Amino acid sequence: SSGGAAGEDGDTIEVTFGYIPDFNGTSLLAIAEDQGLWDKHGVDATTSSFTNGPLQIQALGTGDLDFGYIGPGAFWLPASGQAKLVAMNTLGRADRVVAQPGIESVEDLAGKTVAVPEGTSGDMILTLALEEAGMTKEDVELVPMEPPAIVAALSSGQVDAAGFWYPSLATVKEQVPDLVELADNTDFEETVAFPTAFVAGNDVVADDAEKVDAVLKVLREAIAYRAENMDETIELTADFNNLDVADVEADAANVEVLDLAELDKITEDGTVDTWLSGMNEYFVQAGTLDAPVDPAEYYTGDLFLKAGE
Amino acid sequence: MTTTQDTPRTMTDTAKISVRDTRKTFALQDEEFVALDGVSLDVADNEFVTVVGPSGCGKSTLMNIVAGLETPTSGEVLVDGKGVTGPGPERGVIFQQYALFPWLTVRKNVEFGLKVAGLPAAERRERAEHYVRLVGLEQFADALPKTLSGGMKQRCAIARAYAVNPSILLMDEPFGALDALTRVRLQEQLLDTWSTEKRTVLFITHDVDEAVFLAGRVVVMAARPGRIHEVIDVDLPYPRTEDVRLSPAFGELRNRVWRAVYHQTADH
Amino acid sequence: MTTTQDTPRTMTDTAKISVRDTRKTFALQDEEFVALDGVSLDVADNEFVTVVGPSGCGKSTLMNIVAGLETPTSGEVLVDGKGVTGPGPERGVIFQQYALFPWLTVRKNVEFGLKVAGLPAAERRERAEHYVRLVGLEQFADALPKTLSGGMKQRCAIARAYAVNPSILLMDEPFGALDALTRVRLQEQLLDTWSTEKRTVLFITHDVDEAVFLAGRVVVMAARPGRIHEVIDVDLPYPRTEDVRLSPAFGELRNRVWRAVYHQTADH
Amino acid sequence: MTASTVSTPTPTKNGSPPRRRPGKRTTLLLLNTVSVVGGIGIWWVLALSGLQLPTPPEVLVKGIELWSDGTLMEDLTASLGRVLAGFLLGSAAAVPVGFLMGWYTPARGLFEPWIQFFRTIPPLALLPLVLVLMGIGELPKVFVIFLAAFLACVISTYQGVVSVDRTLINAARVLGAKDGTIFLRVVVPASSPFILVGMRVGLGSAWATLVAAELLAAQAGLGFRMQQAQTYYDLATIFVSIVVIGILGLAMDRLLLLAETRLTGWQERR
Amino acid sequence: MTASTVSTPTPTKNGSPPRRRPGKRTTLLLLNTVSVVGGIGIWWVLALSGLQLPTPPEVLVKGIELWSDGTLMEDLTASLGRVLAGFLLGSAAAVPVGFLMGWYTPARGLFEPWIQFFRTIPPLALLPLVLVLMGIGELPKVFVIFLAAFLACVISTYQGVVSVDRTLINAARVLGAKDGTIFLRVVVPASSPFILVGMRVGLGSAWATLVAAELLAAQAGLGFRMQQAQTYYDLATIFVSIVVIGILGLAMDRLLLLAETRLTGWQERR
Ligand SMILES: Nc1ncnc2c1ncn2[C@@H]1O[C@H](COP(=O)(O)OP(=O)(O)OP(=O)(O)O)[C@@H](O)[C@H]1O
Ligand SMILES: Nc1ncnc2c1ncn2[C@@H]1O[C@H](COP(=O)(O)OP(=O)(O)OP(=O)(O)O)[C@@H](O)[C@H]1O
Ligand SMILES: [Mg+2]
Ligand SMILES: [Mg+2]
Repeated sequence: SSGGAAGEDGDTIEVTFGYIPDFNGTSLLAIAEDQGLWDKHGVDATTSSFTNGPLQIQALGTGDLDFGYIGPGAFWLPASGQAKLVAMNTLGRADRVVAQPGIESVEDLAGKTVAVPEGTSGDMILTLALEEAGMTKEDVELVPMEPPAIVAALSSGQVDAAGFWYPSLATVKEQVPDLVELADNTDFEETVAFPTAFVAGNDVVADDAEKVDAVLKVLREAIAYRAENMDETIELTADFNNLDVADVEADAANVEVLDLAELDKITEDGTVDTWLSGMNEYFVQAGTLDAPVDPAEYYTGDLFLKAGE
Repeated sequence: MTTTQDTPRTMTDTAKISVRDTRKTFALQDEEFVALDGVSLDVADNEFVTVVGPSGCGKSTLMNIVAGLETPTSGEVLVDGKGVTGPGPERGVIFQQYALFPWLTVRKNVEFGLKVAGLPAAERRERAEHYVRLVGLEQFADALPKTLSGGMKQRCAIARAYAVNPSILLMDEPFGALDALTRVRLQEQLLDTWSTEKRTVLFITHDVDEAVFLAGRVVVMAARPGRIHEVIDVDLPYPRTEDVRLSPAFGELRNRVWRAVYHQTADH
Repeated sequence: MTTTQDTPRTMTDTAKISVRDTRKTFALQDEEFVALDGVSLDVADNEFVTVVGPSGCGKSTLMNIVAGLETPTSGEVLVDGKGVTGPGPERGVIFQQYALFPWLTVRKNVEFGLKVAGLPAAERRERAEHYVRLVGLEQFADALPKTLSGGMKQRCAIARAYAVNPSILLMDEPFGALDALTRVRLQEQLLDTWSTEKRTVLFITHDVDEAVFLAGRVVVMAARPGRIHEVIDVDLPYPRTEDVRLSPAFGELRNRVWRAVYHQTADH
Repeated sequence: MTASTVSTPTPTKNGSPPRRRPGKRTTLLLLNTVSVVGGIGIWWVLALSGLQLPTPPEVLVKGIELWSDGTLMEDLTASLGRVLAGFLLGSAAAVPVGFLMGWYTPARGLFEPWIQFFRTIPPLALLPLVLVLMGIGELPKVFVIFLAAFLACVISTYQGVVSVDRTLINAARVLGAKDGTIFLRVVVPASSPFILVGMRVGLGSAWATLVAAELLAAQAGLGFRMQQAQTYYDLATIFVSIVVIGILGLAMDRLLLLAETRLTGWQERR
Repeated sequence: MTASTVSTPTPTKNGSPPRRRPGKRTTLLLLNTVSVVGGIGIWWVLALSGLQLPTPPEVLVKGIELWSDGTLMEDLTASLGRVLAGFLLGSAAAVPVGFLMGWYTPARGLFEPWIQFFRTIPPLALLPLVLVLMGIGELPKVFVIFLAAFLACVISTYQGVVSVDRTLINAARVLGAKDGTIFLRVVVPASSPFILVGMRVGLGSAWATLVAAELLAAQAGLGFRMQQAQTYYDLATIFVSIVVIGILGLAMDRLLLLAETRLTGWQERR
């Protein structure tokens, strides 16, 4: 990586940053670009769009990316040592277990066809909901599907239920107005959170403290800006991704944006570690993770706090 | 022997094949090439007509039109009084370039037309056997065309055309690739079948001897543009034997045809 | 006139082409088919040899072996004393089935060998022009093979082989599809070039007249298995004129060749 | 015709047996083996040189594991069934459609734009539409594969049909054959080299589309397993699927080639 | 040779101009139009009948919108560049490789297993590997497309090479041509119908692989846009991408066909 002196004294730090083009994944990058935060901290950032987390993690591993963004479904990857979590971002409020009209409860799902995008937050919420009802995935007819296919399948009644999310569910509701919501994120607040986060390559964190620090400074300032200027952020995000403002707005409506103070607090008081432990348990149960891992091994909260000093 | 009249138009209704004022042009680069111009010819039932003429004068084109494989640019062709709109199994064709089906053995090639006609397998096989033997290919009945010599391919094509037993035979230099003895034998066989089975034959050749030896009438074509230059009646008795071939009348006719073919400009 | 000896082995070192005890077999279904068996033949420099024989007796196979296109099963072929391992431009070949490049015009077909030899474009064009005119295709220089008649295709193939000016010409029934007049003209041209430009010619034909008329020696082949049956010296003077053709000596030789070809079994 | 026949050389049975070239086949097999071993070698070296790849033994172990717990067999059966069905139907449909297009201008005018259009559409993009129209059973999966095989094969067949030598068609017509017979007995054999190219390409497309097809609510299948493994970043399983798909594809291709040798042996060629 | 020449008919210029058939071309275009209009009609009906499809006007509006804000142009340029580069490189590589495989047994033995193998691997499955080897720039995207085009084209070229009429090769050899010349001047023209089939199929594969290629960290491109729109289930944008890809693919295919007509006009065919 291009070392050189950090900060304001002229030399720039080159950073490659991966993202997923939705509100969670893009809003901070859009702010950083618009507010000139990169320049301010001497960073020359190149952003690359990806469609999922695992591919970004792989690119982190090969050194093609320095930083990336992942959703909750991919948290087991840093947990298994493939990358480091460098900053928490937002909390997802978009995930639902939905069912066709007539199905009243999670228990009713027994034997029904349930679509799920595997390894995503939709998968997580379905698993949790089933678990809470004393069931497992074995009790339903599980059909793994791609997200666009789920929209089509729900709308046309090809499946009975799904573990899925907004804003795509809004499209389904246009076709099936009385779609039943059987579970949402808040039902599991106590045990499991659905955070999104930024990740960095193991090598970057180990060898390039300056770079990590500069990027975290940018992210922190952007986080602060976002919490205070939601409307502008939505516009910036829409602009960054060439999307309709309305689409992004709908997306943002299901996100719990955390402000900087809050993030610092939950990092300091161990709330984040609790979330991560909770998620680890889930991943171990789901079979993606072999054994629970101490969050301290892959969440570099200290660096996040240090960047704010 | 078949007698034909000099003015074909008057006998149209009895003609087996009637070519009327036919013209055929091809686009050649930006020019138009006239392959046949104003060709009229009537062939009576059971007549044996040979066609001779210089290379490229339109012999094959004329035959293709009668076969129904090419449409004349103007004029029309009647067979049995009906306009020709396409090929049909009653007009057997032997192409100048054999056109064997390369994926079929000799036997299967010969059987092709019989299969199309819906003959039962046993009869098909028997008939094919007969014609394959007739052209001397019985040892090669199961060989593919690519393993045959030039003359053997030609004989296979002959057997294939004979097998469907067409009432009209259109033959384009059918014996061109054969050695003299094979040729003489096949000529004799052809005349034999023609006289016993009452066929109408239109036979293209570049061999003047052959043209006279086989025909009741020799059509001499000319080039630039392709047209009928002269029609010469051959007043020799059938069956044509070696004696006929050696007779002075034969020699004279042969010379007459030769002159007609090769001194056309002088004659005009 | 070329004089050749009856025992070819003694003249091997001076021979232009030397075929030695050559055998060629093909797999035919589960049998082995012997196309050539124990064929030995020496052709002297500047000799004109014609090959005749019944259809399928192995003439084309022999020619392909000399051309280097087929490998003999046993025996060997020398050209200029060196073993033949493949084809070469010093041995021009005219195939029985033309083998024109269908995507090239007549002119481009004729130019092909010249281009391969690396001749400059202007010279190429001039030479091609000459040979296209020689075979009477100047009006069709820019036509594609598919628009040519059978005889015209054959003439194009002849021009293409002539154009590279090979010292040996291997010709497989080159005039088979031509009308008599064109044929006579091309025969005369061929003899003319042969005598002025000192070529060695191996010429396959099924026309006994042609074989005698052109050759210094006629090789008569026999079938089952393909082999040389008899080699007949033609003691007629060059240039061969119409007078030669009408001479009693010619007639006698012709009859001798005919008998050799068609009464082989009787002779044995 | 008279009974007198023309003489021709007879095949002579001769002392020495036909000399068959011992080895084009053996040589090929040998070279194939060398090539495969070499390829695996390169893979191994790449894997050891620090690239994020599983090594061959790792994949082998994973494969054995998947085999012994029955997963592999289940996936294999499911996928093979889909691919075979889609591929066979696709090829079978492509031949007559290609003929219609080559032979009849109206058919060509009507079909061609859509065939061209769908060929450029990524199968992934078709999934939602197919799902809406056909549900989530086996039908849509087989259909996606069918479409891939059909589209690859039909172009080739069409070209084969228009490339058939006109003289052969004429020869059949003068023997009394009508369009149907000409199609079956002349056009199909004459264009079999093209049809077989189409089938080979179509077979490749069929397998390559398997993953897309199994994105559609599959419970088992090599593509499904691969997709699932990708989500969980399980490279060894991905490689097992890839290798199995490759081997199955190769085996089916060999069968096609065998058919080709039998069907196009009449060609005069190298 | 002597100067005496053989007479042959001369083309005669004649009164009436050549009668050209007025309309195979026009008929085809007309039928194409009918077919496209019909297809759009079916789409419209499907959309209105409650299927979750955007109607043609909706897509049109979206298209105009994307066009006027420059997105469409940007995507189009990015994708077209990738497809063209991948496709041209792929075809260009396929012809010599196909020749080597058809002509030299060792080349065939070495290449074939891998070509067959990769043909059956879904491009999606290759992404991780390509990413590891080539990073996330333009190179891996073009490579994935290159591979798709190459693999589709090489099989066809190979078949073309082995199907070349042996007599033509012999004719060239006796005129002194060596392997290189025979390849360029005989094998390539003689197998051009096969090569063009390969290129047409390869072109389809190239476009169909675009989405997979642009999954790899693209910033613009039709496949990328389609993928992004899928996240928001923005069907109108998806359809705009599909239609544009289809139209571009169709246009490039027409260009190939034009080339074909010029290159294979020598064939005697329907
Ligand atoms: N498809 C075509 N396009 C253009 N010209 C053609 C076509 N077919 C034939 N011709 C031309 O028409 C003329 C007559 O051809 P045709 O084959 O009828 O001659 P032919 O009398 O059979 O000659 P040959 O004895 O050499 O076979 C030739 O000059 C040929 O070039
Ligand atoms: N590739 C092959 N496979 C099997 N048999 C073959 C092959 N080529 C030729 N033959 C056989 O070899 C014999 C001789 O063939 P060749 O072509 O040399 O005969 P030819 O003397 O030239 O006859 P023609 O005068 O009819 O051209 C024939 O019986 C033929 O069937
Ligand atoms: Mg002709
Ligand atoms: Mg021969």
